[in-house]
Amino acid sequence: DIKPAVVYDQAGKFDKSFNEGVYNGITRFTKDTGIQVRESEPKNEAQVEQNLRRLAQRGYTPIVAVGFNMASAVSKVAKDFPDIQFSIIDGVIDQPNVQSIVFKEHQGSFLVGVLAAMNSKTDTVGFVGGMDIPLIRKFGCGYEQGVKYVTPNATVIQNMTGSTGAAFNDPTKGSELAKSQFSKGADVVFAAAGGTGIGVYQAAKDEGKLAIGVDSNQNHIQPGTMLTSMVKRVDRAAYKAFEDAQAGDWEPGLEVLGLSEGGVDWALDDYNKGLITADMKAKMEAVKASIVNGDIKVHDYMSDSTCNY
Amino acid sequence: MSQAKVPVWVNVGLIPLLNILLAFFVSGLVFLAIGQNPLEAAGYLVYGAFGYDAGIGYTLYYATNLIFTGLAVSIAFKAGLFNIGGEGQAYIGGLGVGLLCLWLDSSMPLIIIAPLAIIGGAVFGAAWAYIPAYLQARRGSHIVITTIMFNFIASSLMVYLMVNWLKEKGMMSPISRTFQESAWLPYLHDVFSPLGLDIGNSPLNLAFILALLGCVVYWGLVWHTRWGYQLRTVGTNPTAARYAGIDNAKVTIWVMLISGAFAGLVGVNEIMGVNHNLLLNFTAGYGFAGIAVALMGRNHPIGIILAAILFGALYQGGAELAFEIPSITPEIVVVIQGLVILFSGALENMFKGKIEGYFLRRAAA
Amino acid sequence: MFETLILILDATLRVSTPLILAALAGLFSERSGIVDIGLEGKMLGGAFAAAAAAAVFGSAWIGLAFAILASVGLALIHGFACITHRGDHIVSGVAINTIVAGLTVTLGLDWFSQGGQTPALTGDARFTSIVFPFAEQIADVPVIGLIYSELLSGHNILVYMAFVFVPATYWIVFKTRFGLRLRAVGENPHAVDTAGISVALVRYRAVIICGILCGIAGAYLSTAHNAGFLKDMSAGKGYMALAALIFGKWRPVPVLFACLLFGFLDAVAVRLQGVALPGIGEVPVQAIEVLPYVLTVLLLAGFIGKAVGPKAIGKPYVKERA
Amino acid sequence: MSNQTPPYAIELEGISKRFGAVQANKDICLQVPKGSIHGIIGENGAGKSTLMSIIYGFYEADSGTISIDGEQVDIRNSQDAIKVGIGMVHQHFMLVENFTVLENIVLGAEGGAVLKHGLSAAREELKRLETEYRLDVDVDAVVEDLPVGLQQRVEILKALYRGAKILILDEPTGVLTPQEADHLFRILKSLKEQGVTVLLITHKLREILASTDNVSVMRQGEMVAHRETATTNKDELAELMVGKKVRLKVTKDTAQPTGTVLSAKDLSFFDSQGVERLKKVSFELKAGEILGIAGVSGNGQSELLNVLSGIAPLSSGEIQYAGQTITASAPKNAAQMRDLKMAHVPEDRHKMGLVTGFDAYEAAVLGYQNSEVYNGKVLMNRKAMLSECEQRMTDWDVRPPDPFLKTANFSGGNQQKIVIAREVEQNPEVLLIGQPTRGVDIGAIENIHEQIVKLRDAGKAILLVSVELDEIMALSDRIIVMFDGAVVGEVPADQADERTLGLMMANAWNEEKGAAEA
Ligand SMILES: Nc1ncnc2c1ncn2[C@@H]1O[C@H](COP(=O)(O)OP(=O)(O)OP(=O)(O)O)[C@@H](O)[C@H]1O
Ligand SMILES: Nc1ncnc2c1ncn2[C@@H]1O[C@H](COP(=O)(O)OP(=O)(O)OP(=O)(O)O)[C@@H](O)[C@H]1O
Ligand SMILES: [Mg+2]
Ligand SMILES: [Mg+2]
Repeated sequence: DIKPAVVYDQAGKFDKSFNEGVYNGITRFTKDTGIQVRESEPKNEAQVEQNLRRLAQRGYTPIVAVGFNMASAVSKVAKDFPDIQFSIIDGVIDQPNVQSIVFKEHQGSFLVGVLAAMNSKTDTVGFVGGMDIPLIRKFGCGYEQGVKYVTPNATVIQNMTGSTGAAFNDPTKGSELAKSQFSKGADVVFAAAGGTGIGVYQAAKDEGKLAIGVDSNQNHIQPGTMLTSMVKRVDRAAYKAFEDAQAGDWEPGLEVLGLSEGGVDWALDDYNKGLITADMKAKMEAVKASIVNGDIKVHDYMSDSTCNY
Repeated sequence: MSQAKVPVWVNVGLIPLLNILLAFFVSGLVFLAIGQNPLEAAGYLVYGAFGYDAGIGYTLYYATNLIFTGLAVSIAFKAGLFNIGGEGQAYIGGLGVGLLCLWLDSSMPLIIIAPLAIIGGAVFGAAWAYIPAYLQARRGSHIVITTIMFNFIASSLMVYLMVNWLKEKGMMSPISRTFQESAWLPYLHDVFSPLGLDIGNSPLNLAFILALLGCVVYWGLVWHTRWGYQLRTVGTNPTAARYAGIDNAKVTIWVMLISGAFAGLVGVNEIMGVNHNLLLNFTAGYGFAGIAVALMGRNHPIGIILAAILFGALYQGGAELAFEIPSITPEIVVVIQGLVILFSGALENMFKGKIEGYFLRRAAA
Repeated sequence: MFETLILILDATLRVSTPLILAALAGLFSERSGIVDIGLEGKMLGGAFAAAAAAAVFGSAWIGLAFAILASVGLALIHGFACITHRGDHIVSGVAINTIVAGLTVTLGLDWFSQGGQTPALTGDARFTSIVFPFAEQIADVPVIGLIYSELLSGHNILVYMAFVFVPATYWIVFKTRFGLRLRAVGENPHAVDTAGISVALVRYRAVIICGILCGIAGAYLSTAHNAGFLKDMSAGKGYMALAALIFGKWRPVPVLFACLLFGFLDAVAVRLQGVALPGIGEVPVQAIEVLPYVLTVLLLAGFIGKAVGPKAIGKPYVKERA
Repeated sequence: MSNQTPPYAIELEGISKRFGAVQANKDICLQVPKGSIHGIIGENGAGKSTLMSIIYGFYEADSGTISIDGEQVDIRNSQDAIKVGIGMVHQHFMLVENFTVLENIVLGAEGGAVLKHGLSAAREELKRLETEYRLDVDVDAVVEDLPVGLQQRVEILKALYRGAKILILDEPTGVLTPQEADHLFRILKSLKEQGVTVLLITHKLREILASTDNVSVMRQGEMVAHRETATTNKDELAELMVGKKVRLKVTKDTAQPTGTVLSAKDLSFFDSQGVERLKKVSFELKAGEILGIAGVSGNGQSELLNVLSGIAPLSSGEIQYAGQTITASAPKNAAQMRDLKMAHVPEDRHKMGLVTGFDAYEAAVLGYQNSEVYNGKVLMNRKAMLSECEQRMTDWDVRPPDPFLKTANFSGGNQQKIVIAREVEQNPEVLLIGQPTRGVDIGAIENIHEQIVKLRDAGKAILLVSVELDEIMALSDRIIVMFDGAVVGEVPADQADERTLGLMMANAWNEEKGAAEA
C-alpha cells in the first residue's frame, strides 16, 4: 500500500470550498481503499515547508499540496527528496518528481455565466472574487464570457475582496460586496472567493437574490437561493493522484483538467433542481457540448493576462 | 528602624517561577478541556522542541525572532515606554532587508550585503518607530495607541507595496522574486557541516548569532553607559531625569529608535535567513509575543534569551503537537503565550504582596 | 447618486454597529479609569460564544446570552488583574486578546471539528432583519421613501440596540448616581474612596458593563452580520473602537460620530475597490483602509484638537500617600 | 476640663497597624471628649495620618477597637465611618478637580439613583450650612478653578453635609496663610460650639497651643503622651515629639555678604497649560548670604527653583549668572547650570531628587552622571562611583552606609542626607535648596541647618525655599515673600515677624494695615 499525505493551505480543510473539496476526495479514497491519508494543516509560511519536509522524511508519498501558495515550498522540498512524489494543485512546478494539476476554470465559469444570464431579470449580474490574482480573474473572465454569450448587452459587476490571502476568508466583506452589487441591480452573483463566499451566499439569501457557489458543490449551503456551483473537481484530482500512485501509474508533469476531462462542471442536485427549468438544463448541456467540441472557445485570462475575447 | 529586605532570589526567582507554573497549570486545564492528556501533550511538545536536531534548530530559529522583539519591548520598557509596535517595526524592518537584498543581490557578495541588510533592517525598523516616538516625546501622544495604529498602517503599506510594486510578475500571491544566493544568510547547518557537525536541516541561520550579539549590546548599553543611566532614570522617574539635566524627549526618541531597530532585525532572520524573498505576514505575531518574552525575561538579556527559547520551544513543539494530533491546532500555543502574559505580567502582584510580606515579616521578626 | 449615498450609509450603519457597541463598552471602562485594549479579545470571545451557543441551541438570543457571559467573564479577568491586583492595564489587555485569539480556535476545533469555525448558522440561530411597517409601500416615495425603507428599515435588532445605547450611555454617565461615581473614580479614585464608596466596586461594575456591551458586539459579528464564527473575525475592530473612543474624547455622542465615520470609510473602501475616480485615478484601497488609523494618530498628535482622557486612567489605585 | 465621666466622642483602644516592615501604629490608646478640639502632634512618619485614616475607615487596623460615644463600632471602610458621624479633611484634598463644588459634595451621598433630585436638595441644604458656619463658596464653580483655601472649605462642607459630628483635619494649615489659618480656627471654634468634636493634626506647636483643648503626642508609631493644652508649653511638646531635648533655634552669626553672584530680572514662566506661574520676579543673590523665599506652597516657589536651575525654560526675563546671560532665547538646561556650579536640592526628593529604584551609589551621582569622574571612554566607572559614595556616607553619617542599598529603603532623613551631600560636595557657588527639612525629623533638621549655615559662612550663595515660616525666619539673612507667582515684598530677617510675613503671603499686607488701624 501507498502512504499518502495531504497538506492543506492556510484556509484549512473546512473552508467549505477549495480545501474542503480535497478533503472530500481523500475521505472517499479512504472509504474506497481503506488507506489512511495523513493530513496536515500548517498555520504559517514556515510550517508549510516544515510539514512537507517532515512528511517526506517519514516516507509519505505521494504528498498532495493544496493551492498555489505552496509552490515555492514544494519546489524546495521536492528538490531535497527526489524519491518522494509530490502533486500540487493549482500550481505549476517543473521538477521530475512533481505533478502539477491545474484546471480550466474559465470553462466552468463560462457555464455558470450562461446559467446566470438566463436567470437574471435585470440583465445585471455580479462576480465577487477573493484575492485579486490572475487565477481569480480567470474565473471572472470566463463568467463574463458566459453571461455575454446569452445576453450580449448584460452588465457584469466585478469586485475583488482584497489583495492578500485574507481575501479568501472574509465573509463580512463578501456580504458587503454582494449587497453593494445587489443595490446596483445585480440579481445573480457568482462568488469565487473561498470562505468569503459564505458571506456572499448569506447576503443573497437575506435579500432574496441568487448566488453561485464555487470549487465544491456548495448548493446545500443556502438551499433555494443557490442557483448552482461551479465545481472544480479538486476532490477527483486528489483521489486520482492517490489512485494512480496505488496502481503505480502516477506520473510527474503537467495535468490540465477541463470540461472534457470532467475537471470542471456545473452542479445540479436536489438543492437547486427547483430553480433549473428543463429549458435551462437543455441549454446548459448544449453549451457544454459546444465547449467540449470546440465550437465555443472560452478565452483563458491567464494565457495573455487580458480578458479580450 | 529595621532595614527589612526581601531576598533577591524571591523577586527574580521564586515569584516569576510561581507565575509561570500557574500559567502552565491553567494551560494544562485547557488541554484537559479539549480532551487531551496534558502530560502526553507536554511530551510531544518537549520532544518536538528538543528531541531531535532539526527540532532544536526550529526552536532556536523561532527564538531568534523572539529575542529581537523581546529586546525591543524590553529596552523601551526600561525607559517607561510600552512599545506595542514591534509587529509593525519588524514588518517594515523586513521590508528594508528585502529591498536591499533585491537591489544588491546580483551585484554584491554576501560579505557586503549582509552588514548592509542588517543595517537596513535596523534603520527601517527604527524609522517606523520614530514617528510614534517623536509624537510621544514632543506632542505627548500616547505611544501605546500610536504604535498599535502604526501596526495597522504598516500592514496596509506592505500590502500596497507588495501588490503594486514588489510582486514578481506571474506570481499568484504577492511575493517578490527569490533573492540570488549571494543574499542568503548562511544556515547554521551549512556553517557547521564543513566542521563535520550535522545539526539537522532547519531554518536556523546566522541571525541567531546576531540576536545573541544584540543581547550583549543591550546589556552594556543599559547598565554600563551613561546613556543607559539616563535611560533608566527617565524610565523610573522622569521628573528626576529632568532635574538631572537629562533631555527626556531625546532619550525617548533614541530608545524607541533602538527598540524599533531590534524589532526590525526580525527581518534579517525571516527575509534574508529563511524566506529569501519578500512576502506578506512574515512577522506572524512575533512583535506581540515579544511582550511576553520581555515580561517573562524580567527585562534582562539573559532572561530574554531563556524566555525566547521557551517560547520558541512552544512554537516548535506546538507545531509538532498539531502535526501529531490533528485535533489540536498550533493556536493552543497562542493560548499558553497569553496565559504567560496574564500571569507573569498583569497578575504579577498576585503572589508578590503575600510572599514579600511573608519575607518582610520574617526579616523583621 | 442619492441612492448610492443612501446605500453607502446603509452599509455604514451595519459596519459601524460593532464599533459603536465596543466603543461604548470602552467608554464605561475607561471613564472608570481602566484602560481597555482588550475590547478586541472580548468581542472575539463574545462572537465565538454566540456562534457556538447559537449553533448548539438554535437560538440567536441564547447565543447572545452566552456571548455576554463569555465577554463579562473576560472583563472580570481584566478587572481581577487591574483592580484587585493592580496589574498593568495594557499588559492585561494584551494577555486577554492573545488568550482569546488562541482559545476560540482551539475550542472551536475541539467542539465542531471545522478548523476552528463554528457551523454556519441559519434561521433562528441568526438575528435577522426587522422590516419596518409600510417599508415596502412607501419605498417609492422620493427621498423619504428611500431613507425610510433602505436606510432605517431592514436592520437587525442589534443595530437598533447599538443606536439606542448611545443616548442611554449619555444618560447613565452624566445624569445618574452611578455615572457621577464612575466619572469621579476615573478622575480621582481617592476622592471616591474617602467619600465612602468602594473604588473597586465602581470599577468592577464599569468593566462588567463593558463586558456586556462587548459581548453584544461580538454576537453581532457572528450571529447578525455574519452567520457563524471565523478565526480572528474581529479583525482589529476592537482597536478601531478604541481609536473611535479617543477620537470621540470619551463622550458618547462624539464617539458615535467617530464610529460612523470609521464605518463610512470602511463602506466606501468596499465600494471603491478597483474604481477609478475622475481626476484622481484608482485610489488604492489600502489608502482608505488606513485612514481611521492615520486620523487617530493625527488627533493624538494634537493636530486636530487634543484628546485628554480621564485623569486617573491606567493608574492602579493604591491607598497610599502620593 | 470637667471631671465628668465619659462617654467620649472617640475612644481608641490598642490600635496597631503595620505596613510591610513598618509598624506605623503600635497599641494606640486615645480618648477624646465630646465637643472638644483635640490636637495630635508628632514628627513626620510618626503615624498620625495612619491613625486618622484608621478612624476614618480608610485603612483597617490590624488590631484594636474604636468606640464612638461610648459604643464600640466596627469601621471597615469610609462608609462605616461616615455612618457613625465621622468626617475627614485629608492632608491632600480628596476632590474631583473637574467636578463642580456641588457634585463633589454630593459624591457618595447623592440621595437616589438619578442625580437631579439629589442635586437640588443638596443645593438647599448647603445654603443652610453655609450661613450657619459662614462657609460660603459658589456651589457651581468647578473645583480646579478655586484657590486652595476655598477647596478646603469644600472639604469641610463635604463632611458637614454628611452630618459629621466628629471632624478630623490632617495638617489643614500646611497650604494656608496664617490669616487663612486663623479663619479656619474660627470656623473650628464655631463647630465646637455646635457640639462637633474636632481632631486636629499639625506639627505647628503654635497652632496647638492656640486652639486645642487637649493634645496627644505620637512618636515612631506610639502614643507617648497626653496633655491638657493649658498645662503644657512649646518646649515640653517638642521634647515629647523627638524624645530628647531639642534646640528650636539655629545659632548663626550675622551674614557677611559680598558681591552679587546671581541676579534675576523680570523672570516669567508659563506652564504647559498656558498659566502664568511666575510674574516678573526680580532679585539679587549675594555670596555669603542665605536668601529665604517665603510663601504658601503653590505660589511660584517651585517654578522659581525650576527656572533658576534650568529644569524649566524661562518664558521671558533674564538671569545673570557666572558671566552668562540666560534668557528665553538663550536658555541653559539643568546640566549646563550644573556645569556653572549651581547645585540644587529639590523640594521633593522622591519625585525629583532621587530615583528610588536605583542603588544608593547610582542615586548619588544623579545630575552628575556625565561627569568625567564617573565615566570611562565608553562605559561608566563603577569603581569611582562606589568609592566616592562610601566616603560620603561616612562623612555625612548616612545610615546604613551601604552603597548597594536601594534608595527607597533609606528613611526620609537619610535620603535627604544623600541628596544634600551630593549637591554640597560638588562645591557649588550657588545652592538652591527647597524644603530642606520636609519629612525630616527634628534631630536631623538641626544637622541640615548647620550644614547650610556652614556653606554660607564659606562664602557661597544660598537660595532657600521653605513653606515653614519658622525655618525661613531661623535661617535666612534676607526674606522675599512670593504670592501668586510674584514677589510681594522683601524684609531683612531681623525685622521679620510671623504676622507681617503672613499678611504678605496672603497679599493682604497693605489692606490689613489699614483695617488694623481702624
Ligand atoms: N500606605 C502605606 N504603605 C506603607 N507604609 C506606609 C503607608 N502609609 C504610611 N506608611 C508608613 O507608616 C509610617 C507612618 O506614616 P503616617 O503617614 O501615619 O505619618 P504621619 O505622622 O502622618 O507623618 P506626616 O507628618 O509626614 O504626615 C511612616 O513610616 C510611613 O512611611
Ligand atoms: N516611598 C517609600 N518606598 C519604600 N519604602 C519607604 C518609602 N518611604 C519610606 N519607606 C520606608 O519606611 C521607613 C520609614 O520611613 P520614614 O521616612 O517615615 O522614616 P523616619 O523614621 O521618619 O526616619 P528619618 O528620621 O530618617 O526621617 C524607611 O526606613 C523606609 O524603609
Ligand atoms: Mg501625615
Ligand atoms: Mg522621616
